[in-house]
Amino acid sequence: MGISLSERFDALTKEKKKLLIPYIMAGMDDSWLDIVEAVIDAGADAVEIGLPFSDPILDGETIQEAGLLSLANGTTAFSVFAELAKRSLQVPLVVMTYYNIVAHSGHERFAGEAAAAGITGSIVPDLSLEEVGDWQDVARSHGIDSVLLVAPSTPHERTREICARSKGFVYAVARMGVTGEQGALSDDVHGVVSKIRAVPSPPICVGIGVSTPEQAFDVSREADGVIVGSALVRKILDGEGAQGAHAFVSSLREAIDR
Amino acid sequence: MGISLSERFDALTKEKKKLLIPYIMAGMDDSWLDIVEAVIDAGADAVEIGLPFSDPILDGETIQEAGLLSLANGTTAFSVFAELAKRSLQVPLVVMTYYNIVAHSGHERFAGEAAAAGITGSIVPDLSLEEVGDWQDVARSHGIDSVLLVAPSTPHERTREICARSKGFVYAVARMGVTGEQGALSDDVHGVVSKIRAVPSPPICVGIGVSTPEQAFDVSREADGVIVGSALVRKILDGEGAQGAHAFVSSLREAIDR
Amino acid sequence: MWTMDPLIGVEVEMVDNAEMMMGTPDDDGRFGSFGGRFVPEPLIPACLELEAAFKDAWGDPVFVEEYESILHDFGGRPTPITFCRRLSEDLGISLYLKREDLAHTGSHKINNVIGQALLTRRMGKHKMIAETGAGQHGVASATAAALLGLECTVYMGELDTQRQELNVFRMELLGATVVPVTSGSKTLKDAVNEAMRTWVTQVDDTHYCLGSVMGPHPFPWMVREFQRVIGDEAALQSKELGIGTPDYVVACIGGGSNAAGMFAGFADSTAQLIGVEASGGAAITSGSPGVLHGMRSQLIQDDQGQISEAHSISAGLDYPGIGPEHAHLADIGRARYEQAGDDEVLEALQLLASREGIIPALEPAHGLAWILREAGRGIPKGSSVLLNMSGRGDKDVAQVLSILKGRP
Amino acid sequence: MWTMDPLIGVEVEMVDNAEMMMGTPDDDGRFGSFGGRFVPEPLIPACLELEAAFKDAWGDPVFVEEYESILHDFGGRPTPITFCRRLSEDLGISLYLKREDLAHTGSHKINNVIGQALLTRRMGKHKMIAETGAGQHGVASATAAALLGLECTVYMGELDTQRQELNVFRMELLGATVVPVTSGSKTLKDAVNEAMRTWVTQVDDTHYCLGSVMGPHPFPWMVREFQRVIGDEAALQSKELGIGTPDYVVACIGGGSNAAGMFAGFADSTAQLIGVEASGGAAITSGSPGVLHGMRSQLIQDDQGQISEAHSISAGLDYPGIGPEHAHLADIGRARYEQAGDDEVLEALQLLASREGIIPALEPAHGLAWILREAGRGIPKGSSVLLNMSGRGDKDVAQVLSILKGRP
Ligand SMILES: Cc1ncc(COP(=O)(O)O)c(C=O)c1O
Ligand SMILES: Cc1ncc(COP(=O)(O)O)c(C=O)c1O
Repeated sequence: MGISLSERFDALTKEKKKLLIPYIMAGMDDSWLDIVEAVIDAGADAVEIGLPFSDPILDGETIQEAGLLSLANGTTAFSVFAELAKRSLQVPLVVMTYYNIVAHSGHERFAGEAAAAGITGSIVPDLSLEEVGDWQDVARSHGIDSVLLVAPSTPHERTREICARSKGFVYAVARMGVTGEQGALSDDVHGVVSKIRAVPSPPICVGIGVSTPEQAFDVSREADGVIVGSALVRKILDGEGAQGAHAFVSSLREAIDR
Repeated sequence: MGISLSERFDALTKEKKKLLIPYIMAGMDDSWLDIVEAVIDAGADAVEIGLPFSDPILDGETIQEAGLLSLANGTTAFSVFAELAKRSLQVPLVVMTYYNIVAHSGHERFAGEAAAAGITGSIVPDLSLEEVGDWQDVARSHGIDSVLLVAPSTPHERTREICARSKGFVYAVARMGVTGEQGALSDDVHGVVSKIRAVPSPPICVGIGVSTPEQAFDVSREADGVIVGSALVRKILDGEGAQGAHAFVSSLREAIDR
Repeated sequence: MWTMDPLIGVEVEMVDNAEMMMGTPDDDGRFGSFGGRFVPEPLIPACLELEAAFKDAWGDPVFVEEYESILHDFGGRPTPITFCRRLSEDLGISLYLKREDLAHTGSHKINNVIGQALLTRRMGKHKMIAETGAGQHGVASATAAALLGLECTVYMGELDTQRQELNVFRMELLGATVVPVTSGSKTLKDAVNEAMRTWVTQVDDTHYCLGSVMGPHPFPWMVREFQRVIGDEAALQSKELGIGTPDYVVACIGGGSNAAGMFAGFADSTAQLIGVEASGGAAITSGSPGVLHGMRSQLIQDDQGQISEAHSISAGLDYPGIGPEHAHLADIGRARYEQAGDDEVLEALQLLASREGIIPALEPAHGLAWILREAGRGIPKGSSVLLNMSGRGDKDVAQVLSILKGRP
Repeated sequence: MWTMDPLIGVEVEMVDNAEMMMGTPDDDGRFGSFGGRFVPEPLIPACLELEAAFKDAWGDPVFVEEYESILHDFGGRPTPITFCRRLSEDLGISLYLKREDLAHTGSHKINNVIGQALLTRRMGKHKMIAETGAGQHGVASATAAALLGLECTVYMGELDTQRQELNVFRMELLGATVVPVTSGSKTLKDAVNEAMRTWVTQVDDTHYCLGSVMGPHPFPWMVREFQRVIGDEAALQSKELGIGTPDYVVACIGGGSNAAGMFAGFADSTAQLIGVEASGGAAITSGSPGVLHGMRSQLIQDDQGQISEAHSISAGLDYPGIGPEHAHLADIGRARYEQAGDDEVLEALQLLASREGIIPALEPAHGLAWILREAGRGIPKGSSVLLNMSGRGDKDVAQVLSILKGRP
């Protein structure tokens, strides 16, 4: 059984520890699980495990490329779950994928097998507040927290509702755009975080376009945690392997703990 | 001055002589005037002298080809008249061209220079009964007979009018079609000739598609004369020269005099 | 369907749920179990804004009048209904065509883009983005943008930009920017993905002008409303021409907008509604429920839920999904969905051209292929059949030439 | 032109020879000193038969009704008038387009061929032949033939068949036979020659469906009558739209059929009629009187009376002659003829596309080019200008692409 996302994050946040959540596209590389272990070793508080989808509308080039590689490697949700189940990983695992992958398996089966693989959180970005209910109920019954997104465009009242519904943490979208490495942090970060701070919410983790230790540091001054996806995935695509991932995540850890 | 077409043809017809009118495209070949002399020597009763036009809608491939050659050689109506004026030819000469060539020079000038070159007849196929009047008047004043066409499609009353207006001879169109060599004589010949016979007319000469001595013979049994164009022009195009033309026209002469 | 009315004691025409057919979807944008709004949170406010703006505009006579007058003065509406005299004799049915091929830019797509371009302006936005497959919707969008002075960017799969160089240039002439999409399969569905990804970054000043009755709520509903002019006109014309209610109303299905617009005019009638999909992209007849591009609908997907590429002779039908309302109409049995294959479609195109003097686009030739196959069989002799001639074939002539004559 | 009416004592609009403008030609088919019937005797009876048949048909309400109903149900008439809002602002005039580009097959050519195809059937003939340059009239003829079940053969210069492969195939799809013409310059004028040569051999069962207001009587008159629907509609629509009588009525001139049809609706009004020729084929403004293709008119010819080839960017205007009625209208000053050159035409095309969302054919782009050049100069600010948008630009897009981008 996995480690509860919400319990772990609540506890860490209470200790004023900043949360670090690296994202890895499952199956993009033969050694992806070693990389998952490496980033945990480097100080990840949770790992976001991406399941590839043919039509990832919230992802930019880097994660698209990783997803295509993964699909070409024959990755499926259940092959990922089976592989994860063989390792025992000491942080909460958050599955990230698009809703058709979940829906196609059926909520119950997907949640059951995910939970059995140690998954305790889910991010399904195309399940909006209005659509997420069914999945969230089933997920909860399997010990999976479903994380919702708040965007710079989300109005105040809606932010309140989303934060009330989001479990484990709330995913603060750092900018109006898709995943991808960015030279500079968006001006939107401040706005979206303070908008969430104004309402009751689980820990606030900022993702999408956070690419460097410097940026992670800046974000962590305002938010409770950072999610780093494309920048890490790019290194894996470039062949830096577990070692490179370890080094990068260590540098992120160091930055946010500064 | 030229030899009157109508006088000569009336006289010959009275003697029951069949009329032979070869057609030659002026300027199609450097030796075209020698060819004219050769066909006269071979027994032509008149020669039809074609002036090239860019858009000869009553001509088939052979005469079109000869016309393009002639145009490429720089032939103009007046260059032809000038050349003709240098020779003294002992049969009536009938100019054949399209109306734009006549109209562009102006009726008066065209007729004047034609007459000076010895031309005494004209065939302008796109001048129909309704349109021919002006030209005919001017032509007549220069001693040029203008020949009109009767077609297989011409109705009886119209045939009468055309025959009344046609001077020198009446051109009986042998078939519904354009100039060009034909394997067999059209069935239309009989109809068109007997249609003309039923009204007062100058001598009846059949043209368009009369190609061989055999066909000339058949035609001459019904009509007063034959016009042979494409078949002769083809021989000239094929390089048979004055000699070949002479031989061919002799064979036509022989056939119709049979 | 006739039944005895107990009150008035006479037989009356009975239509199930007459008032409900092709009405407004529910608040979540559902048509039965299909539809919805499955997009990432950053886009939700834009969808909500659009929904509000559309509701407001569609209820505003000034807006509706401007929309209608542009469709009339600029778009060439109403399009006529043409009776196919010779084919009808051949087939033993009465075949009618609703002539969307005569609309400006050559297909029904103009109806929708005029509506959305007006809405863009009304929302105070000055840019439109659009996706396109073969280019019809791209050309239409660029046209509407030029007319109203909006900036326009069209996303088009890189493979499609190569296959449709002339349509790319046409859009450029109309002042639009065409962006080749290199992600995924580099075709239509990826162009939609890319347009959505871009929309996220520009929602403030940009409207996403979707090309069919697909995508998140309110698009499937809004696009159907902007296309219902086809069916409303056709229903009226059928009356005027003495056809009455046609026995069959047929339309091809890519995303489903021409069919939805046509069906909307006949949903509450006794007409049998038939949607014809390309065999290689038959989301309803060969697909299964799923979620793509913001909607729950029928999709072509593999056993893992990965979306398949659609493949047919007709680029405009090569979409692996279908508008959610069609999935619903199929579910409740109000419309029937059939398939047509490439070969019979080519034959249908040639037959209509040579027998009636109309070269259809390959898309509506699918509808015709089904009619040709079923006339005298599934379609009883003597039936009246109204086909939505959704577009003209000029765009397809080069392709058909190369198929039929093996030329490159 | 206003004058005091002595009888009723008020100022009335005065039009010279109001009753005579663009009326019936005289018995020999003359418009002033132009027109006539300059064809070889074998064709005269066919021309006479046609003249009689046309007179009879045009006076027969049953014929006229069938012609009108086909144009409506099949051809997409009436075509709208579109106000160009943005260009009008740019130019300081009110610019209106009569949208023949929306007619079936994409140009005004359909009006004429429907009339002639019906006449063919009425004369008991079952074949049509036609000439074509770029292919518009060929496609239209093939279309009308398919509709009415006539055989159709189209003569097209060999060079043109190579340049317009897609249009050749379009005609073939419509069931027509396309014959490449290898005589003379292998272009449009030779296609006319060849069609006439063929007509001679088949007059019994074949009608020659000429594509413009040219050729021997009754063609110039008959084709103008079949095209006057453009002008009649436009005059009515101008009233309805509150334009009244436009200050300028503009049309491009190839053979002159779209212009003649348009002018016919305004000949008796105060509108200034402007025909715009291609600089490289300007029969009126650079030509001289002559006889070609059965008519006396203005021609481009050399100093010996040999006909020149016309050369412009637009195949549809590359005809060395002009309809005789235009020569006459120029003569009496009722219409004015102007020229436009290739470069300004290309610019006009791009401007209309990007500013108004309409890609014009290159032919009417000549009319627009003149308007763009003269607006605020020869055309006073504030004028209302009605341009006949005789066809759509889709057929020209490949050519424009290769010119603008230097692609092959
Ligand atoms: C002529 C035509 N018909 C149909 C379609 C399919 O779209 P829809 O199903 O939305 O009408 C297209 C798409 O490009 C089209 O161009
Ligand atoms: C669109 C268009 N306009 C004009 C013309 C010129 O012909 P006309 O002067 O007879 O209208 C053509 C000829 O093909 C054409 O296609």
